Amino acid sequence: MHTVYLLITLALLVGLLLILIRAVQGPTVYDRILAVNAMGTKTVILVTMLGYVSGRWEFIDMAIVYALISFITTIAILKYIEKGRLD
Amino acid sequence: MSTLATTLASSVGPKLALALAYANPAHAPAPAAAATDWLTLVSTYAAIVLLAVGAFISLSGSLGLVRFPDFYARLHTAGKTDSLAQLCIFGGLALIAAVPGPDGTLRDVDTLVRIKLIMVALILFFTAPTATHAITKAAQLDGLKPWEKGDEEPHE
Amino acid sequence: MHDLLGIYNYWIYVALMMIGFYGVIAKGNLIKQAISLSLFQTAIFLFYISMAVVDGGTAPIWMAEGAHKVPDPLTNPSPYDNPLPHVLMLTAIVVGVSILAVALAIIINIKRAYGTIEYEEILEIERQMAAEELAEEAHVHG
Amino acid sequence: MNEVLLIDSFLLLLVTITAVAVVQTRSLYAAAMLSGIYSLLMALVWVNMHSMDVAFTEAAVGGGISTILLLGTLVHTARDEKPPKGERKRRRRRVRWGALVVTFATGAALVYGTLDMPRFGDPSAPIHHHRVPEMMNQTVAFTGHVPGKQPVPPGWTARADLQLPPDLQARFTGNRISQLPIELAYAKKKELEEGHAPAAAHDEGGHGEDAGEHGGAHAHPADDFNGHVPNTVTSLLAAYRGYDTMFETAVIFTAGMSLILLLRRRREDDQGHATLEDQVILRVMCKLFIPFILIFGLYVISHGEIGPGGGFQGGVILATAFILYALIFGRPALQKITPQWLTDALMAVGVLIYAGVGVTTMLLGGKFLDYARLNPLSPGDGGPLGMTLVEWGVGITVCTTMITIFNQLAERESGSD
Repeated sequence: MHTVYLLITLALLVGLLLILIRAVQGPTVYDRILAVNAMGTKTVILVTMLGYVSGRWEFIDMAIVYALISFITTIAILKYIEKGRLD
Repeated sequence: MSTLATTLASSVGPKLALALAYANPAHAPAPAAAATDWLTLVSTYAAIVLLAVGAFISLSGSLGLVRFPDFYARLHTAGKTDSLAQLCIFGGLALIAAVPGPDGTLRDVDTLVRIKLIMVALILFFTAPTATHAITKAAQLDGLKPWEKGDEEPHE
Repeated sequence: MHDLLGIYNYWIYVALMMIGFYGVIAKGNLIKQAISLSLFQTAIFLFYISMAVVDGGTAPIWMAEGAHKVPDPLTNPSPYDNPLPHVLMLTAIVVGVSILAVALAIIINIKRAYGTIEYEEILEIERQMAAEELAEEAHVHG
Repeated sequence: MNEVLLIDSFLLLLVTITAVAVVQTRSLYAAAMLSGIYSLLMALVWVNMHSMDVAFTEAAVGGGISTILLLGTLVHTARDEKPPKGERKRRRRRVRWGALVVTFATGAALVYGTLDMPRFGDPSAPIHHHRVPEMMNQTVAFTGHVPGKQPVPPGWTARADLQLPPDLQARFTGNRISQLPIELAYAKKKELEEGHAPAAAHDEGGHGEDAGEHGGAHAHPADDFNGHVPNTVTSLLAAYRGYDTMFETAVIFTAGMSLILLLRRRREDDQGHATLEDQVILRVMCKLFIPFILIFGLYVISHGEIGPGGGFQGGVILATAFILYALIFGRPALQKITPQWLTDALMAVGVLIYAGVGVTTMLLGGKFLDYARLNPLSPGDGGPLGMTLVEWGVGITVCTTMITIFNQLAERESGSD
């Protein structure tokens, strides 16, 4: 089982690298936002997987925080783009 | 160079042995008799299948994010595959009965952990499509045109 | 070779820190400098946290069932990672965001005062102002 | 190569790419987003290094708050970095050679310094051997090599019928009581560990002088730091480094104050505020999620001594709920539920709660932040109570300071476009 977790973690990490390429490359702003958003989802999964790899599932609390926070960041970026202000 | 080889061998060896021990759930050092019953076995294999499917979907989605020609196409790969992949992976993890702890002994997974896993899956299931929807709406209001066949690669 | 395998990740931290350092000293934009400063900070956090890692260790939260193996006091003092760097860095992160916030507030005020956040332009404006002041003074006295 | 190092190498590769991109990009706005990604990756690195609390903080602070703060600043300033003068004509990216040389020289010096470092994960590194084992053992005392709460020592129940804490009573009657329950507990523990009887008998009402020799009445046990909770990070944070954490909270409070002084305008601008209320899906989702985020933040604050989490993390999570509300419904709506006077006051109240716990323990006869005094009848139970109170203080300050910082940075200058 441990190997399975490790392999899946590595696969997700490769996915992270691909998303990062898109985030760095652009070309439009929206591609970057999309990459940030996808990165957030991947990170949530990865945190949980890392918890299982190291045998401590207390990490799951952190996954919840990531899920909530990355959503808020996306909303803030969108509001900045759409309205040009945050207040 | 030989030092490196010895280091690698000595550090990989025990881990490898451990990994092999857990590769087959039936051979894992079970803490209780219940761990070897058929329900645990079936759920473990189902979990492995779900995890593998989830990882594959997630990886293919990431690949699409790089390969697809324009923003709207990339949106499809990122949004849809991520939702399905996270459902598969969290579902798979929730099926697992016991996890090898840091010292190698199996720890039984709490019900609370399962509930939290399902909670994370639900949160992502709601927030990720909402975010994708908002991004699309913003892009469309901004006047970003979809790419059509024959167009050049879009540039900033 | 064995040593190199053990310490190469410190070099990555040095590289990260130097990327932040380059941003601070080479970039003229104040916001860019603030972001680079936080990169620099994170490299330091990384350095501390990586010192806390013990081979085969786990997160320093006691496991409820106490199933973890008892440490061998000679080789491995604890089955858990060292919590002290974690504590130091935890507060440092929150203080770091406070510093970032104050820096950004100062940048906003600079923008209000000078109309720009480019370091070189601010220097230019300062120089002009000083020159005007000198001219004024010469006019009054002379 | 173990799995920690394997995943670590991969993540550090990603982190380095992101860092280069952050410094390289001309668009400040892309830099802000990339720094958000950088924080997410960094938090993953910390998860991989088993540093749960730091990852928690980084996720909440780096991924959430600082990106929002950077965006709030970009509203007031330019969206792009201006290219240096020479570059405008030639359209080529100019490298500053002087800066590059300085950077490489510093980097080389630092790399030379790392050659003396212990290897990554080396258990025999000095950092793991000086004082830390004692602290780990005291966090949840070992009894017979099994971590768990220390059993109540025999003899202390005789004192349970006392109306006042022994020290306070001693203060009224003038008799110094040498052996408090907590000290008895430590003496008993020492006895168990060393395997022989303590040097002196625990005579009640004995003189302080002779008790001091074996770590008795006046002195704490040599390595006492009063932590008896499962999460060692919280234990060190609130007890061993209790003063330090208090002043870190004060630093955050000061940051909030300086933002008010730097940016607050007396007259609120009366221009319209931007809301996202017209987007039905966003509005409904946020209404669904804000209560959940609030509850989760409260859970994280009050759960800090048992699992990952604590005042800093929980406070930031609470603040993000309010910020989300402001993003969707506009800042006036936020001002209605948390008026400025309330957040301003609560910023100070949090620090005062922290200091108040310390003063209370002093009034109960202990030292500043000596949590064991909070429950004089049971040696180990004061710690969790005191730490939870302290975490609440930290959480209140952090939450309200973050709301204030957001408010001040998002506030628009009246008269600008």
